[in-house]
Amino acid sequence: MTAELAGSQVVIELLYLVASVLFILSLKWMSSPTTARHGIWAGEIGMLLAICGTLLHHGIVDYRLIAIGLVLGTIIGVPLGRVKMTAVPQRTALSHAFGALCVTLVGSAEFYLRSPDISRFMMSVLSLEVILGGLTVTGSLMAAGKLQEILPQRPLTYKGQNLVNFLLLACAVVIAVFLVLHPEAKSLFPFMVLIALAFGVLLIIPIGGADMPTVISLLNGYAGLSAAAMGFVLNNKLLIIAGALDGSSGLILSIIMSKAMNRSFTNVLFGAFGQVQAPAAAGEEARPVRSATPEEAAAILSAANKVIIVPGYGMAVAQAQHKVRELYDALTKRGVDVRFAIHPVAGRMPGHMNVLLAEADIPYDRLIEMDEINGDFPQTDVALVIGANDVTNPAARTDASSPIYGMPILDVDKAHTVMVIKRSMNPGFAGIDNPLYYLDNTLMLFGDAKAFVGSIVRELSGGHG
Amino acid sequence: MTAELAGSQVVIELLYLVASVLFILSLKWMSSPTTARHGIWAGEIGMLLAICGTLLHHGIVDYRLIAIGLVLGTIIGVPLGRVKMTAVPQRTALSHAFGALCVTLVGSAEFYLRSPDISRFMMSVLSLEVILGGLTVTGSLMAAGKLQEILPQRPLTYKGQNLVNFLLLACAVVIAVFLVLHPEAKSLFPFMVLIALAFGVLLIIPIGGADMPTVISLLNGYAGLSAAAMGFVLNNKLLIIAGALDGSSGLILSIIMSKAMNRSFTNVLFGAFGQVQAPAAAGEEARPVRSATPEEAAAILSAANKVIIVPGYGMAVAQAQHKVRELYDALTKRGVDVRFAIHPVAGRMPGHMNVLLAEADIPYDRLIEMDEINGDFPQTDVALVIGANDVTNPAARTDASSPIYGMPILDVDKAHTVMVIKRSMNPGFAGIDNPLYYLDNTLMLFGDAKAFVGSIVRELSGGHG
Amino acid sequence: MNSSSNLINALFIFVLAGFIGFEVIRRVSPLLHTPLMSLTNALDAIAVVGAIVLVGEHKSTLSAVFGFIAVVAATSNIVGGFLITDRMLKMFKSSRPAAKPAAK
Amino acid sequence: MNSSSNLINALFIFVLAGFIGFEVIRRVSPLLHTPLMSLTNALDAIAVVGAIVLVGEHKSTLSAVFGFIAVVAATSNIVGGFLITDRMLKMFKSSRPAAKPAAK
Ligand SMILES: NC(=O)c1ccc[n+]([C@@H]2O[C@H](COP(=O)([O-])OP(=O)(O)OC[C@H]3O[C@@H](n4cnc5c(N)ncnc54)[C@H](OP(=O)(O)O)[C@@H]3O)[C@@H](O)[C@H]2O)c1
Ligand SMILES: NC(=O)c1ccc[n+]([C@@H]2O[C@H](COP(=O)([O-])OP(=O)(O)OC[C@H]3O[C@@H](n4cnc5c(N)ncnc54)[C@H](OP(=O)(O)O)[C@@H]3O)[C@@H](O)[C@H]2O)c1
Repeated sequence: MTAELAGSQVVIELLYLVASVLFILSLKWMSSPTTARHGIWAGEIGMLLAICGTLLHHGIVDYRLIAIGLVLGTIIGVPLGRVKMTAVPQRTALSHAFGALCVTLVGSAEFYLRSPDISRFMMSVLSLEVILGGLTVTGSLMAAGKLQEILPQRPLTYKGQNLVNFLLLACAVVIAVFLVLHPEAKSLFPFMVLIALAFGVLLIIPIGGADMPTVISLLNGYAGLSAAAMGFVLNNKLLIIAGALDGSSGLILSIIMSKAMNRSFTNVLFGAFGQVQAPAAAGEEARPVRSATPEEAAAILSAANKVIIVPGYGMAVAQAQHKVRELYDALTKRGVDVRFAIHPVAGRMPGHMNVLLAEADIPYDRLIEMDEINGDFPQTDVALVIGANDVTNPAARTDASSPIYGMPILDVDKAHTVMVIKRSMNPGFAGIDNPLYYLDNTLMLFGDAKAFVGSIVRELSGGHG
Repeated sequence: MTAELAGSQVVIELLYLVASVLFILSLKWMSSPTTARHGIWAGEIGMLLAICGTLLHHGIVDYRLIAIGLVLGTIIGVPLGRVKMTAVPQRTALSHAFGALCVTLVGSAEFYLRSPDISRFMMSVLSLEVILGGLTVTGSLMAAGKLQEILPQRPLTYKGQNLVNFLLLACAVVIAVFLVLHPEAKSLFPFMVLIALAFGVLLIIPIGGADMPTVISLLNGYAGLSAAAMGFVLNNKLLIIAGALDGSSGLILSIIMSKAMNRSFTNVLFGAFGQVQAPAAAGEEARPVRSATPEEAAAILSAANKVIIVPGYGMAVAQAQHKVRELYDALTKRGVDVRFAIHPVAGRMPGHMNVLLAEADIPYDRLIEMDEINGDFPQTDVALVIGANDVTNPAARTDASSPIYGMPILDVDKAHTVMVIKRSMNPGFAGIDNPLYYLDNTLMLFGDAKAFVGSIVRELSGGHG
Repeated sequence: MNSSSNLINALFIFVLAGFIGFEVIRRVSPLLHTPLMSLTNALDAIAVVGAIVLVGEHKSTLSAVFGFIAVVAATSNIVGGFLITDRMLKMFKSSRPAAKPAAK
Repeated sequence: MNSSSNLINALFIFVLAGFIGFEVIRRVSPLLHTPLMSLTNALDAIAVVGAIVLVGEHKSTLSAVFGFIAVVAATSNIVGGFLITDRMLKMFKSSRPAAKPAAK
């Protein structure tokens, strides 16, 4: 790339500029569901322009192989775009792995093409690209495996684990520094990549399946950063911009998640999570709880004026969202005002509940965010908790010794009646007891979320028509 | 500037990068009064870094002249930073002229240094810089003159004015095109600049003094764009960024203003304003109005529970803000709840009222924006309008034939009692009658704002303390 | 290609884009956080342009092979990412549409 | 200095910065629109850096003279702009401070 560009190069760069603007608009339009679809179109058009532009690149001699690659990628991509909504977390992890793989491979190829003629700054950026990319590949694969339950969900910890991980990373950095000084040492390069790959695996091993979402989001940020680094190496401004956008998105989502889970962000950043915080505190007092049958629940619901449904991870596991929709319909038909309270970290992914409920055709203006709906619980007749646990735990408000103390929660306990659908008295993700279940105004509805909601719906429609 | 930069050049560029970030943060922190002061510091530090960086520039041989220039500029700048708050509009206009002067001079000097060795794109940008800069210089000077009342405020129009202006601009563009093709034609350059300067004068002549704020803001945008163009010419990224920020600021403020004045933005953009829209419709029916004395006004105010004060341009002209503050104190001491309703285009500058009232030490949480306070007027005992007119004109809501029809206004007419301080029945900026004054619940308080408010305050404290 | 002037330009662009990223993403509706993740995924796959050049220039077997795999990986992200984001967003409806029988 | 590659970089930066400008300025509190105008004025005077180089390099009398005037003009904007913005912002107080006697 000389200082005076060829005509085709200018066209390419201008196409990249337009693509950058479209990418930015694409994210901007995600600020509201009414404009979000435009966002996708902007992104798609930008992508198309960028790829077409790249094909104009004057050095390209082999179009056939490119075409095969694009077709093959499409063939793999289509099923990845058709997975079930409940499989979205692992799909996301998998695609981080793919993205990082691309970045790592391109970085490695560039190293071999250019070595030993690489400036120090360039070699530093290249190392950053490959190390971040490499650890993201294996880390994301591990995360996807755990979420898909191919790998054991259980965190695997041992003494000195952090030290081992740290030393491994240090090795990679040492090699990188050596390469910066001696970019001709081609034989060292593979070791750096291998260590990064190994580090990705070890980073995820000690983390429980439930902690994956934060990790995935963080890996998203890493993938973005490595793409931006690749942009530096290739002097490609579009890549830098897309990488920076992706990187900030990953970081911001992890920050939002860790705030909503009341974890410090540094805690997350340094992979120190997964240390099971409180081994199911288990004050085995066998305190009494009141439970109810589907018939009783249906009666209470149909007598109510205002109902707030609080969905959680259990609804996702049971895939109960369509049944919940039927319940919503049945109650609405009877004139009951039904709304949904959405906690920011309900489920296992930011926005998880929104997507599932939207999938079941529930209008999004019925999905109310925590801060907005919390004031309404005292005027609510029934709060129906479906497979949520931690996000409703009043200990977060009252019990300073609780590991989730200070985490913002949905104030379901303030409703006149609380009904909780879950299969057992087992704790949720945080592994702690929920005092909500022992309150006088709480009724436990034991059973699988889908089956139980189904019974309530049958009861409701059986009663009337 | 070769592709491989000298060490000092790298330092300069990095300093510029830091300065850019600081400039952006500076504007970002203006989003709230609590962080705004940080914003200034960020801006100042950024400026300092940028100037220090520039002094490192390897080609610089003459530091003495630079120092003299900086000192002289400071000497001129200090009094410009000390003007009275009421003179802020003309000060702003003057500083646009200075900024544009700098840009125009640098652009001209660069042209003579480089000609004939100027690429086409570069010459286009350079022409843009100089034309925009030139018209902003004289345009802003004219605007400042009109606001300071050195020049006649009256719009000067004649038939075919728009055509003449357009032809003049076309001349400048033709010369620019010629120069792009023949950058060696040095002798043509001054004509282009002169035409731009003349165009700036002619552009402002047909615009009344009262319309200046929108024009100033637009000139602000032009100044920013010309600075950005200068950045292109000098390949200076910091300049491009600052220019783009300034340009968007000017554009956005003019858009906000024209929206609040119910004018289409294109109308403003093409300088077609100033055409006095309705020659003081003057339905001279001599309809009856009720007026009151300071004593009566004081009695009504002290009997009220809730008072909303609506300041306008008249308060600024009369410099009555400190008296208003005394009134606020006196009423508050008596337990009256006093708030201020701020219309976005009250006064002659965006945010004009806020600055004046803040100057008089009125806490900014008492200054309520139009959209927020409009709902409260029906529950308000007294709306005290001080030198505002158009922004309270109910014809904007009801009279489809009014030139301000559709402009959002403050609904003072819905208060139980309305009192209006102004000197006469003369119309305000828009030159139209205000039906508010003839309502049954309206009392006119004729007199200068400062004097009249002073009398009310004396009355209030005379009665009690 | 690796002149320091280019690097400085790249730094400016990175910083500005990062800033835009933070401003824009912070304002994404929480309702859409899941589609946001898949959308950024698709956008990030723009890395495909680097891979395409590698394959197309075919400077060495290694670079062509690596590039090819990279093209496949990135393309599958583009296609899959846009597809699933679109599917998710289609589901978000504001007021109830003509009561479609809920899926079984 | 005027290579097309530089121009492209400049274009990218202009577009990104313009975007940031719109995002950031749109969110400036209306309370502060007047100080905003004087602040952007001061920031825009960064054009002084171009003028400084002109004066310092002293390549021709014309360029030095033009540069000198430009330095003076821009510096006065910097100093005046920051000063008055600071003065204005100092006036904005949130709750009432220890009642200072109002100016005459
Ligand atoms: N959303 C995110 O981005 C994110 C990210 C990381 C971590 N997290 C964490 O995930 C947790 C989310 O809270 P949450 O309240 O949604 O979930 P939760 O606290 O994990 O509780 C889920 C509950 O659902 C029940 N359940 C499981 N399968 C069920 C089924 N088939 N039918 C009925 N109930 C079933 C379980 O009880 P039984 O076993 O008794 O049925 C369990 O108590 C929080 O602690 C949050 O910090 C969220
Ligand atoms: N703020 C902006 O950015 C901006 C920009 C461009 C245009 N504008 C326009 O400016 C207007 C602003 O509305 P406004 O209601 O604030 O002002 P206005 O409509 O111009 O009315 C001001 C009133 O103050 C009275 N007045 C003047 N000097 C006075 C004094 N010494 N003592 C008491 N009263 C005095 C005048 O009546 P007497 O002569 O009878 O005293 C006049 O009717 C709008 O039409 C707006 O569109 C504003």
